[in-house]
Amino acid sequence: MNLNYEHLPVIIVALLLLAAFLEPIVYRHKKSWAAPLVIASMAFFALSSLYLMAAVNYHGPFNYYLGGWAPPFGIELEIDYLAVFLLLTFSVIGLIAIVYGLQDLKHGLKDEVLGWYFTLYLLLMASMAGISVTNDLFNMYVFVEISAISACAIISIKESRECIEASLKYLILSTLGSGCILLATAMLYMITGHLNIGYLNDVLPRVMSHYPNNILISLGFFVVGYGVKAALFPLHVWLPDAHTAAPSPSSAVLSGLVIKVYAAAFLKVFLKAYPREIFLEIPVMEIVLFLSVLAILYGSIVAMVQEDIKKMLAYSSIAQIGYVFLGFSLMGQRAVAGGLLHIFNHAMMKSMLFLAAGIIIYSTGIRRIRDMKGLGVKLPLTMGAFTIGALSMVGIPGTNGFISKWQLALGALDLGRPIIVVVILLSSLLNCLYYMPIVINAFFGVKGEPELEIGKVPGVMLYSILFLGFGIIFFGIYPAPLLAFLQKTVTAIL
Amino acid sequence: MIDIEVLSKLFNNYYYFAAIILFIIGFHTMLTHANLIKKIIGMNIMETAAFLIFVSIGYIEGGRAPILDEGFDQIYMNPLPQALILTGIVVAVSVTAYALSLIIKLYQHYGTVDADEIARIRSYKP
Amino acid sequence: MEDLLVRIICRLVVPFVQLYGLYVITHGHLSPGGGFAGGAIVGASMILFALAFNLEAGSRKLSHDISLLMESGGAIGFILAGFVAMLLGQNFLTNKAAGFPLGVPGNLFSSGAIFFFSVAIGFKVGSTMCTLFYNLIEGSDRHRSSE
Amino acid sequence: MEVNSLTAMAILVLASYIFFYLPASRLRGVLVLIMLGIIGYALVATVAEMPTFGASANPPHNEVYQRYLHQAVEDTGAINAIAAIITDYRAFDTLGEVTVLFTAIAAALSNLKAH
Repeated sequence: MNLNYEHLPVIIVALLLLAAFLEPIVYRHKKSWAAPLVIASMAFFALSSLYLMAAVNYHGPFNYYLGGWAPPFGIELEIDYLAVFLLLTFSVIGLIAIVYGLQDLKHGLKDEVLGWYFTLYLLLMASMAGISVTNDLFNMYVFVEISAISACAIISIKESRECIEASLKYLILSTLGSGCILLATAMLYMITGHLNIGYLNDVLPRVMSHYPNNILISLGFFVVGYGVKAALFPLHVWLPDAHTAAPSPSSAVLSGLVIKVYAAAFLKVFLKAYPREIFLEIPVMEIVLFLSVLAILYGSIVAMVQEDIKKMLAYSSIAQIGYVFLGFSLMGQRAVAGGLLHIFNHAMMKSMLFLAAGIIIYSTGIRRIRDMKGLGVKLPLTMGAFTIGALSMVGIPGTNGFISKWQLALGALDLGRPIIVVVILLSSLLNCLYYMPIVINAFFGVKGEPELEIGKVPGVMLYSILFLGFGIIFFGIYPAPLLAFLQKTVTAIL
Repeated sequence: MIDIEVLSKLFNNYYYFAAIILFIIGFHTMLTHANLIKKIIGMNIMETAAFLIFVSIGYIEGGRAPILDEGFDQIYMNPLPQALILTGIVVAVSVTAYALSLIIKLYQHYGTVDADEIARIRSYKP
Repeated sequence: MEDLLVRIICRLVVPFVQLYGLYVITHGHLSPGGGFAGGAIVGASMILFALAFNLEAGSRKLSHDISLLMESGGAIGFILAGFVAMLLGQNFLTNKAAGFPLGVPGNLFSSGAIFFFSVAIGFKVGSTMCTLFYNLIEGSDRHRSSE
Repeated sequence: MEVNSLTAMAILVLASYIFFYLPASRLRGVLVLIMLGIIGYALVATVAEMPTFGASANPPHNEVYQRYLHQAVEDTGAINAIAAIITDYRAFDTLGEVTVLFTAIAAALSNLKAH
């Protein structure tokens, strides 16, 4: 028996699945063990991701053959720098969100569905881990489906009719996306005979001249498929409703992680499976770039006119996913690193903002931005954390939002596209216009009408957002190790 | 523009051609019909089209089903697409089941399965 | 629906359907079929039973607790079998190299872990089919009775 | 048939935008038809270029296919090559598939019970 760290990625996925399968039985027979089980699995996920990151950083990337079958025959997991980076992001934010959620969900969900919520949450995490590590297109499709269903389900679990409607809309659109992904996979399999990403990369240049249309169509369908799921600008229509209606921990995870995992899958497919010369002939990345610029501007502008705080945050997510795609579609070293860094940073800031909004809703019941005047006195720590998040969204130096925007701007300048820098600056200005009034009103606004009833905020909820706020500042001041790691990541990809 | 060569190619690839037509039909149903059940049916048609195109990749003229009890001198179909589509079908079934459960609940809340009607009810604020 | 003929025929047919489903599950590695097809047949037999009689009779045959256990059990069995290979020093889900006895190809008890996987999948699919059916029907029934 | 699928793709992207913002009307119906027509044209042009249906020299019938047919019995002991693939060569997919079923159950039950 030799269990070394190479088994760890598959153990992560399998143990999360195992915990998810056990959860309904445990919840039915031994209710008090359900929450510790989910926390323990997520903690294991986080710790082993950390260990895996250290191991990969030290020993270099490695591959894992499931069932012992080498790539063209079996499924291969590729644990490279990108995969461990994603794993770490998902596990840490996921752990914090569920620790927070234990309190919030007891209050927001019916007792009998809480066990199912844990199950779905673990399934979502397992599928995201699977998408990060797999190196096989069809396997990725299967995991994408798991995460699509479970992401819809953690919205519809809340007892309100808006949730069902938002969830159905999300489900229909994301199934449309899955259909497109499957068709694109079929197109690639038809002309290459492989599903492994590495083999596709080898074979595609040879068949490119014989079947150009297949490649074109597959590119188009991949963009649409992953674009729908990641809420790239014109395909984002499901996002505001879904992220607004969901319970707060779900919103944090959906906005912070789930749309990012599809962006990462997009990166994997486009930069690892397709050879680079295809993008010289087919300007698909230019289109994605154009769409992401539109996304940044559109999301920021629409967020300004929202009244509901969660809806505002949701629209802001559309803008932020635009940054991620902006970085990827520029295809320069520093730009892709900036996009990846923004996945991590935005996961932290947006989860924190959603969780802070959750605390506000939990303790006061306020959802409208206008009613938040004077809230800074009542909930100083929450609003303080919110302020850190807002500053980071705007991109004030000293917060991590600044670092990723700076990287993206430098990456754009490397490739001689100063117009992108203008877009980033403009969007920061717009962010400032809608985040700052909330902060200013909360601390300096005149206390309005009748006194607010402030419920007690559970400590766990507060500590989790403070922890994230600390992370934002920490990675804003000391980003060097992360940047060095990402430098390695993009060197391996490009 | 359309020459005889292209037409004969289309005729030879009739499975793919049919799959494409199904895909367009499914897409159209999914996007234009307001009835949610019909949307789900369109979704299934679309996925079926993708399955059809995938599984017909594995077809070989004159091949047998890949049950390997007759020795290796036979021509067998490619088993990989069939195995993959088995997975795909189960995925489609799961999505359909969940979507139908959502529609049941939606019907209980709104009394209709028409998306436009639901939007109208939602925008109506007394 | 209170139709004697339907009920008698259903009582006659259901055992054979289930037997056939079990046959398809256990012969998955020898003939067309396997866990998914066989599981679907077994699940369909339960659905047929619930359609011919009524929901209560159906759920008496397969209570919620048991079906919940079967749901999870099939999937857990699958993963645990994968871990067994890992404990034997091979990769996850390894079959031959991990030392599962392959037997003589063509026999019923051959092909090592594949037989076990088929059975686990069959359990899972069968119980999933009838659980989904019962719950969807119950979900819409509850509505009708509340009106 | 020359086709610029990028136009088709761009239209696909724009199409979804329009579908969700235009109210149901005749205009929307016409726009949908036009856009699906363009997508259909691109797909049909692709079909005209695909490997011939059923030919044994097509790219998918490569060494992977040979291995699955010639060594499946030896590797896995299963006579049914499809069973060999779904439960041995690509068993991880099947684990995912079982999980999808479980997810559907969990999703449907949680939704039905929550309301």
